[in-house]
Amino acid sequence: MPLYHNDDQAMLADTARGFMAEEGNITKQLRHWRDRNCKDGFGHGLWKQMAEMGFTGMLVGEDDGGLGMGHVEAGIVLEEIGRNLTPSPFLTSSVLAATALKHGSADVKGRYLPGLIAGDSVFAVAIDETAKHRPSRITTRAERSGNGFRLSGSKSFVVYGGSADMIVVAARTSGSDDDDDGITLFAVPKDASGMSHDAVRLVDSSMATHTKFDNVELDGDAVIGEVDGGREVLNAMLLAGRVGAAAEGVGVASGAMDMTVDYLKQRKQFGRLIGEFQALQHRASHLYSEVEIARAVTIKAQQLLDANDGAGSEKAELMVAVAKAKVGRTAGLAVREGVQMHGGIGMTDEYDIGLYMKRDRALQEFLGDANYHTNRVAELNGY
Amino acid sequence: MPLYHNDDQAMLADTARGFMAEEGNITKQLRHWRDRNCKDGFGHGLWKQMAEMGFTGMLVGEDDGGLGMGHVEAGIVLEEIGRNLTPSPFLTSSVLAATALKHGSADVKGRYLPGLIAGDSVFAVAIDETAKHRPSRITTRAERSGNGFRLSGSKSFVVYGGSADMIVVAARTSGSDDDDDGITLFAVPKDASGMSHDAVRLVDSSMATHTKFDNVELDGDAVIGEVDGGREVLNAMLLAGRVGAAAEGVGVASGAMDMTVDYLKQRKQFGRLIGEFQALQHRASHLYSEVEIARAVTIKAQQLLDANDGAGSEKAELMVAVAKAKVGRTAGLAVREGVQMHGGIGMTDEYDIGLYMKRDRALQEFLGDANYHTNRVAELNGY
Amino acid sequence: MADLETFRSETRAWLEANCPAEMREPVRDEDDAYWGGRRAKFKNDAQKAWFEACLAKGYTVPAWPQAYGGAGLNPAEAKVLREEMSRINARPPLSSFGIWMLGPALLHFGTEGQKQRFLNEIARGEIRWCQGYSEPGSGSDLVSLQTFGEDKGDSWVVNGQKIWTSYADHADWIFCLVRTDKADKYQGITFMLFDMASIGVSTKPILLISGNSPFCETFFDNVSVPKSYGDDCPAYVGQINRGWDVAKYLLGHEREMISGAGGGDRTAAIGAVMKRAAARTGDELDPVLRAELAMFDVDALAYTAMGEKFLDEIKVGKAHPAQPNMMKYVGTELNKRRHELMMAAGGSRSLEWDSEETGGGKPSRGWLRTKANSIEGGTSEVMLNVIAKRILDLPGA
Amino acid sequence: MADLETFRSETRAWLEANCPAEMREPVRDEDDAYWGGRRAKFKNDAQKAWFEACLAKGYTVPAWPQAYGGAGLNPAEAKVLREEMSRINARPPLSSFGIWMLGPALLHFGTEGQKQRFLNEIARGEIRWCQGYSEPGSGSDLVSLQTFGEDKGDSWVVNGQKIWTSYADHADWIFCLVRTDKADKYQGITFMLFDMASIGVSTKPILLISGNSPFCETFFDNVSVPKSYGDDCPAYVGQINRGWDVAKYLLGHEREMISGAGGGDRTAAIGAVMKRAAARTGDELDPVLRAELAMFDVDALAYTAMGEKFLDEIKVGKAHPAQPNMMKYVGTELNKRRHELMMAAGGSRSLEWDSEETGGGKPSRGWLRTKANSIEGGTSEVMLNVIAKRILDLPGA
Repeated sequence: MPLYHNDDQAMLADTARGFMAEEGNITKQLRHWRDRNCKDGFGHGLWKQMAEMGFTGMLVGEDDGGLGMGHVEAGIVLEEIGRNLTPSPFLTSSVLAATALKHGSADVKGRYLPGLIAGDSVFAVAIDETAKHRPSRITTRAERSGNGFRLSGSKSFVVYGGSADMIVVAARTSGSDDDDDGITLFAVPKDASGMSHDAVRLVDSSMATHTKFDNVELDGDAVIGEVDGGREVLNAMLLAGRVGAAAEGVGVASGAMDMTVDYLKQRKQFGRLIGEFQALQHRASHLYSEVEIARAVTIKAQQLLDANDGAGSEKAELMVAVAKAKVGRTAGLAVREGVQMHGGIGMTDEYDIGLYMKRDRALQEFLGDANYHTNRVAELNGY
Repeated sequence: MPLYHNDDQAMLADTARGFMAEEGNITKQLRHWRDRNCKDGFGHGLWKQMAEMGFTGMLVGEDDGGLGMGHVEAGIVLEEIGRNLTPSPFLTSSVLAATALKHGSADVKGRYLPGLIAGDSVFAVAIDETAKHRPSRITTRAERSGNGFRLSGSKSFVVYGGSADMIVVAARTSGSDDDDDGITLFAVPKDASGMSHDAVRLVDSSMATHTKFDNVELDGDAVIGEVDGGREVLNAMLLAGRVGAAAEGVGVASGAMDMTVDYLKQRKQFGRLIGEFQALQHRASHLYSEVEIARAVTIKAQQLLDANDGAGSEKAELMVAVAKAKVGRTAGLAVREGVQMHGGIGMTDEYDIGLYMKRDRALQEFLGDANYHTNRVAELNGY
Repeated sequence: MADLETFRSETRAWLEANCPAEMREPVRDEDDAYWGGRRAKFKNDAQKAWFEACLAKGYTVPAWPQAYGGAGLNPAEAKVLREEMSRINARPPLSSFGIWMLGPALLHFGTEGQKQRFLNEIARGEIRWCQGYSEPGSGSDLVSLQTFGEDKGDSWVVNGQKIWTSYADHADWIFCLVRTDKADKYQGITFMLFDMASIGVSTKPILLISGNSPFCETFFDNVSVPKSYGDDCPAYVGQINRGWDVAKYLLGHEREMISGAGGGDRTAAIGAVMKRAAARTGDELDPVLRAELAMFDVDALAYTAMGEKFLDEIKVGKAHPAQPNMMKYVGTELNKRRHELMMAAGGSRSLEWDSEETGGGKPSRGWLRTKANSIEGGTSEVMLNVIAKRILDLPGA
Repeated sequence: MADLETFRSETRAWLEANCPAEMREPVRDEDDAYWGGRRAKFKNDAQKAWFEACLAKGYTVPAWPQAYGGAGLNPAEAKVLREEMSRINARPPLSSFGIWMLGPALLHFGTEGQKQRFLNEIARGEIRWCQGYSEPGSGSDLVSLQTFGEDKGDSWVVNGQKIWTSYADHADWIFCLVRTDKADKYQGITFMLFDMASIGVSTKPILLISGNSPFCETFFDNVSVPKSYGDDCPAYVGQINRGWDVAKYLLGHEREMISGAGGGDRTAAIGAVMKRAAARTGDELDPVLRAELAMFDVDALAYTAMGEKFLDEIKVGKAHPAQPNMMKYVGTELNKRRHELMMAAGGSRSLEWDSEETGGGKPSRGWLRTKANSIEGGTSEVMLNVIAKRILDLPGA
């Protein structure tokens, strides 16, 4: 498959770009909800609009009422979300949770997918337990209790956890903390008793929770996939989320770069446009190269995942790690160069470039930063 | 102590700079011996002259006929050696071996120091056993045999090993390969039977050997320091050698930078001196900053070593590692920028800038490269 | 030397007796320091006691002459005092742009009358100053500034706008670059001093990405500035139309100060701190992050040595006069990198913006704050230009 | 598609039957390839057999029309052939600047007569070409070249000096930029073709830091170049004084070629190889080196994806015309970094200059060779200028 968008994808990209620029732009969404100190951190109206566009269920199979599209398509939407810094539960709901739900029973699917597709529901995922992404270590425990389970433990960095109608929780049902086996995924409903959230606003104005599970009683049908066999589903979910985060990161990097290159063409100092200064030109050219490459490897990873129906071949796993690492470093470079080249006004809240820096920082951290994934690339390559 | 040269040191620096530029320059030494395919890789005549200048014995105590100077002074000579790419056994003989001999018996000192001071002898050190610097692992074994020892094993990267009148060899007299204890240093004379050299020319035209010890019989008085207690002497020797290599590296970096900045002021392209191009200016300014910092931390490390009589306080050990790492990265940057900014002619053997690149590469590797010492900094800091 | 040791032991004893425990903790942020001024309030008794003890000894400005409110310490004594204060982590008793910036300009360019009046006020913390340099169209290219003072004989009428005036909303007076001759770019600027309470001065805080507002936009609408404040006390520093000389001197001084502020070597290396922080949550450093921290620590420790060398050389006039530009460039870039690494090591916890656990988002706000380091006081790009021109003597730089 | 699969299986079978085992090993260095030309000699029978087999199929230049010695493959077929050759590591049967550079220029700008003659000679490996572009004073600023061809009616008399002429001492003919109008910088250059055996041509190899001499200085002392080599076969490509158009086209093509030569993803990532190499001597990678290798592998694998995307987009005309400059910039900088890391991982052994164990210093000589990557074919600085101007549309670039 050629590494560019086919005609359908190109059309989707046009649509998504226009829609997100119009409805998801910084003024209408990020600043709007932020300045109102919105407790959700995103707009439900836009979420509903995204449902009308068909975005919310794009990864859901056609049999289940979705569009049955792939990660290339989801990535197209995510890049525009990134470019516009649109606060949206799309990544957690329509990519991460939706990927988990693929492995759910008809019952679980029936309970949650219609709401997602209609834009009525929002989902979150609870994986990390410390401040860094360590999915190999799951200590939150779910013990058999009657026909169901009793869940205890705590999770952090649950993005949009406070607004979620359902949270996919990775818990240990057997084995010890670092075991690969013995993981089970649960769909924990909003109103589960014993679940409590400590909500925190993050640097990018998004909301996350530290979530505690204190003997939360769950029905047996809250299980997604196999009991004790959740690692595979978790991995599929992580791969989907990481390549999605990479796509969003490409959007953040692109948006920051475009804004900065525009500024270089407007701002004068020493009687010249600052874009005439060769040192800045070379840095901008270097940044352009990195962004192009980051985009290319992200598409590569998306295609590899799609080719394998999201299950993650060895090669797909490697390229997802490469993509998340490369995009991480590139977006970091883009926002740092962006703020520096904007000079003083880049430090002000009034200009948008700083918002890119903040969003990048949070996105960077989500599902493993560039250091984590660089290390993974070494491990996957056997060194 | 202020971090600059005192009056005596400044005078020594003037003298050393003049002398090395006159007698040790690239035409008279490096190219001269290289183009004649000299088996020593350096000139004995210059070595004798350096003795007359008092350089060869500068680290040797006054009681032993030397000048009793410190690492700041040795570093002054080494920086000029670096700047002129002078092939010289100064670092191996007057710094490394001389530091080991400080711990030798009167007998060992009497056997070797006069020749060093007079510029009649040249010494080498044999530490590494693999292609990378791994002084914590010593597998070459010396076993008691009569009144002496029998040495077996092999060493690589023995710089000037083929020309050396004596080689300081780190061998294991007890314990297992990775033990800290159980190391003994030996002064192995040139004519020791059972010692054989496989001589190799290195990229910088210096000579080194892979040296084999096949049941080499050594007298008991070949021991330097205590039997089984050689680790401390080895460490002192390594610290001296590393800070010396750092000083030489500062010279290499400085020489490459100066040559490059000069070139930027002469070469025209697109109707302008290339030094007018801002992108090159910024890179040159950055390089200048790095070289200044590399020099500063090297002096700091020298002073710390001197303050402690070379024994290596915790702080000195840390700063020596910092210096070797910082100088390594900086000199690497200097020679890469140097060749690139020279353009095509930088690739030719006729111009000297490529010689700086080659020397840097070999010096970089000697006694641990920037990666090795960066890792050491982490370890010494407890992480 | 013996005198110096005496001075050291006396100083140590004095500090022991006079510096309250609360004043031996690091300043948490800019609001935690004492800035003086007409509207100053002490945060607590310790701050007041410490300030007053220092004031009595001349230790708010220890190296200034006693006649101007200082202690008249010589450089060696001043260093001892710094060392002893640093030993116990003593806070500066008074933070002030008057001390850091205007003072040095007055000491160098001021008339006796100006020194008597303004330096004493600064030393006593009576007047809080702000700096009016940058304008919206004049950032790195400062000399293109447009704020204009029309000559009215005994006074000027000033109109224009400044930006990045630090704490202008809290300041009493401003030292301000004003164009007084439109014909000559460099020799048409006057370094004026005037009261921020003057009619026609207004300020508007700038909200920064860190969520703080340490800077203002400052507007001058027909502000009348008298040319003199009395005998031998003109309202300008240096000569009329020669304010650029004063500004250049101060910019050099500012870069020197910023470059000296890199912190001691206790804080330069961060890898070990990050490892311990991770260990407290049962975590360890990612191997690649560990390598990046180690590379940073090498650079930071080497820079610390450079800082020491630079200060030693400045003392004896050995430092290249443009060296502060290099120190400023490297020091600020390092500090940005330090905070990037601290954010990476801190993970999702350090993303929090206003949680109690993070002291109201200290890690993320601190990280964002550092992004200004390489912009304020001369951008990194300008520093590199200056090094190219003044140190490397590259053509056309 | 079915046809393509047939073509693939036929090609596979043909390669199986015709490509000798010795020709399925990587080319060790430039001397290990077959370059053709008047003085060509095969290194061994395998090389000869492989060349002749390919020649018979038109596979020395598979995508060229059959009329000019090629196989006339369409892009899809050419890709299949490349893939199948790559699958068995088959060497190119013929290495030649005629194939890589002059050929594309002639295909685009040449007359039918030129194509008939020169392309066939190139395809058959009869004439070895070299390129005469750079001059000592004209490196990045190529258009400032001074070699002058004086118009003598039916011929030019060429005087001047070229540098970096690859293998000029082995070449039979040269394609050469010659100034034919001193009044117009860009529109005064002619792209000439002439015999290196002409009277007045001399060459002098340049010894490189790698110890090899792939390039020459080439001197023209009153070299007479006829304006035509017969019917419809002028001695210049394109028009007189319009050689810069040809050169620009070729530079773009060269960058495309260099950027495509980054190697497949089998060799892009080097960390695992370095670890195994260390393990063979009982050693392991330094942790910081490991991290640097991992960071490199991320960049290299990402660049491989970019290369794939770039080639896919070129095929359908989606790539920005200046994109090859980006590919060239990143690819060459990556390759330099790759060799730096290989040297670091190789340690002291890789420093050896002429030992048998290192195949005569392959690691160090190879490393030094890569330093030219970011200079030849347009420096990295020029590439960045071009991106700034043509892609980012920055002012004054």
